[in-house]
Amino acid sequence: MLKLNWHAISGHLILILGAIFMTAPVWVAFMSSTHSAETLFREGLQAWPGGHFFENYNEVLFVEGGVMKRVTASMMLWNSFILGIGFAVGKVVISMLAAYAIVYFRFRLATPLFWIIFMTLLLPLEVRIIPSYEVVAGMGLLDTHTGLILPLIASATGTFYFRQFYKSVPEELLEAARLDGANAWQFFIDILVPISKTMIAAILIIMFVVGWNQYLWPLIMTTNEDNYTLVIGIKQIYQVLSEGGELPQFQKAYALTILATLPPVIVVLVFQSWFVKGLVESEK
Amino acid sequence: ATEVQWWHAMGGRLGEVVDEIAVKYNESQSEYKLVPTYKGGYEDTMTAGIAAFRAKQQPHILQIFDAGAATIINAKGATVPVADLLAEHGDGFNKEDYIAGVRNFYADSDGKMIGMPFNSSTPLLYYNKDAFKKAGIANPPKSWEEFEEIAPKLKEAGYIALAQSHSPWIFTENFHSRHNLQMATANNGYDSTDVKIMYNNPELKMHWGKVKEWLDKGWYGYYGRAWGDNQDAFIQQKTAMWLGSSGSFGGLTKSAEFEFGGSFLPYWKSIIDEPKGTFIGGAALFTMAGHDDEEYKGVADFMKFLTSPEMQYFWHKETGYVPITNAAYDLAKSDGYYKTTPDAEIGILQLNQPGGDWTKGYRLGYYVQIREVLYKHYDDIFAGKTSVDDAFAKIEEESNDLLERFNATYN
Amino acid sequence: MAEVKLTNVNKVYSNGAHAVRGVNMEIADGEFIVFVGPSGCGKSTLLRMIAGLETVTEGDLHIDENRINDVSPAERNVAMVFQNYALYPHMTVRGNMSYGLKNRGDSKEEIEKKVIAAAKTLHIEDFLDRQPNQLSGGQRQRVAMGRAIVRNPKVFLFDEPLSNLDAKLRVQMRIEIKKLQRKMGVTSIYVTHDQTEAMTLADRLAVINNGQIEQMGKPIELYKDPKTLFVASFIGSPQVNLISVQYDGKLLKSGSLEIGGFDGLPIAEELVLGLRPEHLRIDDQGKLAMKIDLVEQHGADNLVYGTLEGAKNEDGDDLELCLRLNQDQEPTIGETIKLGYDHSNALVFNKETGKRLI
Amino acid sequence: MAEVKLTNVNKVYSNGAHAVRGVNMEIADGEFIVFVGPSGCGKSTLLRMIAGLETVTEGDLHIDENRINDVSPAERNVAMVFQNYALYPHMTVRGNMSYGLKNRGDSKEEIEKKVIAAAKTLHIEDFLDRQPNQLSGGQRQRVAMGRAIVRNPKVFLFDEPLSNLDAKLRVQMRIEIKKLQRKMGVTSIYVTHDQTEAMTLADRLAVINNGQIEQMGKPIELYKDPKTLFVASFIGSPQVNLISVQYDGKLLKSGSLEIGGFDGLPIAEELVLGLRPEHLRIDDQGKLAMKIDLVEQHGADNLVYGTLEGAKNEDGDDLELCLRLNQDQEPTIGETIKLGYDHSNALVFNKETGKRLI
Amino acid sequence: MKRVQFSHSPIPYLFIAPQIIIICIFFLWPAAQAIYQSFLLEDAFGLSSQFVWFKNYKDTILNDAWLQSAGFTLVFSFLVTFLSLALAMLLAVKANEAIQGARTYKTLLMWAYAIAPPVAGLMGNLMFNPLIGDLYYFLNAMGWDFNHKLDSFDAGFVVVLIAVWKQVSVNFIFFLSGLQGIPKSVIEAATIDCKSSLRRFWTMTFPLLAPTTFFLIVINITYAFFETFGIIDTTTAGAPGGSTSTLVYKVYLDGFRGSDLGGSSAQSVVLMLMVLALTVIQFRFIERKIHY
Ligand SMILES: Nc1ncnc2c1ncn2[C@@H]1O[C@H](COP(=O)(O)OP(=O)(O)OP(=O)(O)O)[C@@H](O)[C@H]1O
Ligand SMILES: Nc1ncnc2c1ncn2[C@@H]1O[C@H](COP(=O)(O)OP(=O)(O)OP(=O)(O)O)[C@@H](O)[C@H]1O
Ligand SMILES: O=P(O)(O)OC[C@H](O)CO
Ligand SMILES: [Mg+2]
Ligand SMILES: [Mg+2]
Repeated sequence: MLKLNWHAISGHLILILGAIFMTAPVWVAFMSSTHSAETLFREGLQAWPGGHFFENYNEVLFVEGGVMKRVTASMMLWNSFILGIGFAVGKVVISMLAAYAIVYFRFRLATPLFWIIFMTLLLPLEVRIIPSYEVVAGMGLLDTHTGLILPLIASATGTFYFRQFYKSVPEELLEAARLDGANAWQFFIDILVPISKTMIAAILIIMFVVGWNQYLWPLIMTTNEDNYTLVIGIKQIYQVLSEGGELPQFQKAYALTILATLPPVIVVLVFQSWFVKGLVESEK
Repeated sequence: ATEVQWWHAMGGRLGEVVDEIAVKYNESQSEYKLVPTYKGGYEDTMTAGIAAFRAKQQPHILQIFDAGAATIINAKGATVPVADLLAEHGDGFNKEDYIAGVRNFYADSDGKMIGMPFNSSTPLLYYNKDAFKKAGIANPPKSWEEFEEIAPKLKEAGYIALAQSHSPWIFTENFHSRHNLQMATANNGYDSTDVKIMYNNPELKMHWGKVKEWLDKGWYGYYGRAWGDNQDAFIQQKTAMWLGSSGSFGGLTKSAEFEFGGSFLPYWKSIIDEPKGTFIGGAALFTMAGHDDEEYKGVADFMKFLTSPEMQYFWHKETGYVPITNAAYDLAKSDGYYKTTPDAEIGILQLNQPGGDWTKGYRLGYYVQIREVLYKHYDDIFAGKTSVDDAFAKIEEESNDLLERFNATYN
Repeated sequence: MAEVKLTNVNKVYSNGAHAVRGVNMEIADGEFIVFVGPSGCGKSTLLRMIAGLETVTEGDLHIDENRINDVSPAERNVAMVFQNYALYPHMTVRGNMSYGLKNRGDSKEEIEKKVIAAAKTLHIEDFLDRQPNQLSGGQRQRVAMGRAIVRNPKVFLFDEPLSNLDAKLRVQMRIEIKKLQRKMGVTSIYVTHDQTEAMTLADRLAVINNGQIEQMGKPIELYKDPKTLFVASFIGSPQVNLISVQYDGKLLKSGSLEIGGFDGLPIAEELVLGLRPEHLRIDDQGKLAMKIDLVEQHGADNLVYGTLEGAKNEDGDDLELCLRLNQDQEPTIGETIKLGYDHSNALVFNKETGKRLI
Repeated sequence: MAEVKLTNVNKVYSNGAHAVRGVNMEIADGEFIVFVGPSGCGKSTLLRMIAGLETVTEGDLHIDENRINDVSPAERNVAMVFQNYALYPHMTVRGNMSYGLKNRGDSKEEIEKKVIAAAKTLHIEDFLDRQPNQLSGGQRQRVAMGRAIVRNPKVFLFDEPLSNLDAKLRVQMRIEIKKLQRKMGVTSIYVTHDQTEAMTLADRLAVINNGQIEQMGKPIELYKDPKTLFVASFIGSPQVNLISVQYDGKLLKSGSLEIGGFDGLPIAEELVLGLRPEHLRIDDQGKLAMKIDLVEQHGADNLVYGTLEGAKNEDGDDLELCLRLNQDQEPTIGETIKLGYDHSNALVFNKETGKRLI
Repeated sequence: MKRVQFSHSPIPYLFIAPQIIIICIFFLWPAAQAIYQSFLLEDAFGLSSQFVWFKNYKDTILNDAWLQSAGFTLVFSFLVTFLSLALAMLLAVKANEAIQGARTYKTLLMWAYAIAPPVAGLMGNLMFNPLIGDLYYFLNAMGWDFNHKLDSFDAGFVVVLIAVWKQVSVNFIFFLSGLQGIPKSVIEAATIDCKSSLRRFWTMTFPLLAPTTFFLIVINITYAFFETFGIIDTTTAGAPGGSTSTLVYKVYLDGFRGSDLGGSSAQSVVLMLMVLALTVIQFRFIERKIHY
């Protein structure tokens, strides 16, 4: 009995240490974001709340020049949001359609097309980023949401998620629907889409996070400050910090960090079970 | 109004001043609208500008820093030389209007100015007067020999004597200028892209041997590559002296909570008796090709505004970058600015110190990467991973490889 | 209500598997036909061809007068109940039942009327607005049935519709299906590999083996008068006892065992004697001696397992025998008893061809 | 070989579910005990407490003289066979069987000897180097058995070990398990909800309901002499026919139906009359009249379903009755027949308490 | 592929078209460009170029800087993969065992999934900032002469730590679901067969998690190769002396910072080949070997 307890206690200890390890940095970031620049500069990071919460966040969120020259964090939040949602929705729609074709149809080009789609999984955007930039520029899509989102959608991860999921849909459902007189489009809309609901939600969440967290591509392809996302804001504030010149605005950096972290974290936590299910099932 | 896009690398306090300039300009007239955009550091801005040019989305004005000069000036057709721009679309251009120190750095081999040297800086020694007082030292060191004398005192007073924010710029490029040493063959690269680096010389190696020695003795602090890493250490009074840019002046006045002063960049008496001037750092504004005349008119109009004595004086006062025209310098003098703030003049005085054969500047391709090479090996020297001799042998080899590639690219 | 006719139907899958081999069958209007056979014998394939879910490689399918080989599944006017029910999980019971009707353009009121009627018949009126995952296995089964009958099809097709249910529910639903089919009189084809279901449901039973119909007829006919060894061993539970024997012109012999009373059998060929457990009885005069290993008391009757003395099975072990007694006969384990049987019930097969001889 | 004793055993799960309520039981050395009962009644919980996989909330467990409440599962010297076999998927059959022995430090040769011996007994010598996913369901079942017997445990525990097999294999494995247990003489506890398995395997059968033992005894005893309505309806297949009745001092009445011949029953209370299908017989003098709905021919015997005239079930529908006849009695559907029964076989229960009265 | 499929008609092409079009325009074409570019020596502004065959490969792959970067990438990937897997496995096993507070633990351990690598990088950067960083002081106070701006080991420590921190959550989620996928009864059977819980872990849990582990190894290597870009860019930017520059980061440095398109394209192509090899290994070796 005693032995069993020790086992449980050591388990809890490990878990608590792990939880601290995973949360402490964000906690410190949050607390530090509520202090003044001077306090941080003189006394270092802060573990407890300070009195500058409203001031710092207000400045970062709403005051022009608070972080960037013109764009405020609230604007960047909006841009990140658009990127996250646009990316997620675009990806889900396109990959659902493609996966449907792959799983439910026999057609001549199926195999080559499948391989083309598969190939996209192999090469991350990073290694073809310059030509991608030129293609987008050539289409006049720089600084547009379309130009930001489409190249990211080109990778077919979503297609594979849905392919995997469709394959697990019982065959009899299609058979029943055919006996019920449904054609290909009806089956897709009436049956497949509704039963994919949780999967769609899960992938939307995952993709939202992925989109929100995009870094290099938006950094390179947005030239207009008004289109900056929060993650780019992070990069820029980091840049300013490392250039020095005046009292480093650590508190703003932290406030921005928290703002960039909060929405995806909330989404993941609120939809935790879907998210985990989607992540795990789709990757397998 | 016609929009004029200006991509720059002026963050922090500098960025605020840029914005003020834009506001002033836009208020001064209604025909053109100047839109400044911060694109990150110098490297980021150059990257963004190049990418945009390839995508035919280039801004009208692009700020390119010293290390990128070879890349943009050698790319014939990428820019409209500022001399031509002002001659064609503005009121004409006269090189003599500009102070001597800035005329050549961004000019082609014929001496024609390609970029407008907007923010011209030069490395300066900043020192913490309180610290000096505490250590009982009256004056900042003029030479490195003097530095070696006072460093132990500062150490005793609880300070690391010195930090420095840009080893390639300050401890390499300007080292050559100050001591009138040749940096590269082919007239420091001005005459040809077929060029070899000459950093593997005894003087520079001696200097780095010393720096490493200082580091080990606790006289020298190294807080990282980033400009701010070292500047912050000075602001936090960990170091008593800091080698930075004259362009840091404005920021320091705002952030330092102690009295500080400025002084010339020290030199080795053992190398040269009378030090030469340094060459400008910072960056220049390049007018990108591929826009229409109406827009160029706007660019020219803005350039004129920017180089007006009033604006230059404003810029100089707010940031510490030197005024680039004689008229502006005169205005500052006559306004009595240097009476109240004598340190602000040090940069321009240093630039105007007598020149030598090797103080005009340099023109080296892939120099951004060459600076990476320098950083890498200097880091290794600091870390004790390599000897100074080996490091410079490597620097020579790797830099020459890069120069060879650059030469191959442009021929 | 319809007749179904299969003429020389063949199915070869794209991977080359020849799943159905020349099946001919005529199903009368209102008949309840069961396909039974071991796994992989082609039962589902046959059914799915009739449904239109698989193409017919060769041969003709007719419903009434119409050749339906090339008619789309939805237009064949058949309804199918699947093993896993294949209910649309996101639709309510009502939605499930009306989907097919909607697709063929029935009016709203009409659909509602039909759904309600079917739901009443199946006692699922109360669940009409639930989703399948809120229903028990048995209820789901009913909904699947409801979805089929609401369309008022000419033919019902069932593919092992009860195999996901537990034993008790299976018995109950089996009886309900039978009653329902009786009431509605719709021609039905039912696939199963459960021989109890097969026996009890079928008007006529088709035993399928390796893509072919081994024998087709009334269940009790197949039980009493199997044409092949395969049918005999497939039908009947507990399974028929099989004894490998040879005929010497007078006696059937297996090891030291000698059984008389058979005439006109081929001599010196490998034969199989089949004796059903329920046809054996304890008989002190009996020619078979069994050593008792195990007695299972099932309540109403007892199954006695043991080894037949003298005879060996194909592995050379003692031949196992099963005997059914009623509940008050309980022989002791280890004892050896004599068994008798009625000659008229004995079955003899050619081992090679599997054909029944007697 | 061991005796197992449970004294006032209780289990309350952390969520508050009181799964086992004061169970007392003594199991003799070598006995084969079966726990049977509806889903969720606590069978598995009880078994798992004996195995050590669940803690005991209250009460004592003994194996022989030792109180094992706090002994770790590995040291209780029990072996368990799980419903899904729980084979270690990454080990070969040999690995699966030797894992426990290795852990307790047996020598290599010893392990090999024991494994080979067990494999021989179970006819799985040929698969020793395969992994579980290369085996059929029946083979996996054997390996699970092998893993249990190789440890030579004091007690065998089985939790529905056959329910993943198909009907035929289930019968076969059931018989093998029984024989094996007979041979090895190891005390065994077997959980199932299949009443055929329960009846045929058990030396003694414990019918569990709602965490308590409803009745325990020999299977045939429980069949013939159930103490409660629950036991009566749980044991026997097809299920016992139950008729809700009231006693007026002379007759049992249900609707217009009147049945005599019972004495000493409480008057005006709700009673239930239980008649097993096999105890009913066609009898022109019989007091029960049944209208036939369905006849199922199972081969050896026929089950006849119909409605009992006069009586109603609780929903107000006609009361359904089942009657077992042998294969040559086949009444026609729609006909009404008279049924008789033997009074000595009739069961009467108090509806409220479920207690058997006669 | 489904047993029953809709047969050929233009419909499937319509469904798959959007994806294929996007892939062609935004993937295939740029990828082909990258390959083509790797054979060109071109000035930064794209005003002149010459076809030089493998010069770019020769110049940029076979030199110290690239080899150093490759070496670092390998060590870094190994450490990040190993450490984050080990840590996540430990935590997942414990969280799976925990009865009380399991949900809270799980939430706290998985939420970092949502944090962007550069955001994690910035956070780490500040934690290690010599001016304000608690960790910087802590490590120095512990007697470790820690200076990640100067010492490549210390710098490596920082990026590995942050990269591991960021990745633990993902691995944790997968391990947890992997653990939940192990039939409870198998673990129970092992409980009867084996007394020591540690031994049970190594003989049961660990091998049964192998498929998850191998899957995660691939995911983690890919992560370490590519997704840590944002972390490196916001912490060390490759310093000191390029010692913390991964191959992707070097592609970016040379191509973007250094305007050497041909050279960085050549490096990209080599990277593509490496990823390809990784994928082949995943498919050939792992998928086949470990599947229960
Ligand atoms: N889509 C298919 N492609 C190729 N072969 C198939 C396909 N479907 C079934 N088969 C093969 O055809 C044969 C008959 O299969 P079928 O499904 O009709 O058997 P079944 O009698 O229904 O078996 P079960 O009782 O297991 O359901 C089998 O050998 C099977 O492997
Ligand atoms: N781990 C658990 N936590 C809480 N309640 C449980 C747990 N396991 C079982 N129960 C509850 O205890 C009761 C008995 O469960 P148990 O598994 O013993 O039933 P069973 O008789 O084996 O049923 P089945 O035939 O379905 O296997 C049920 O009500 C069940 O919901
Ligand atoms: O910081 P600045 O603007 O003085 O520039 C310094 C160096 O010239 C950068 O290359
Ligand atoms: Mg089938
Ligand atoms: Mg159970």
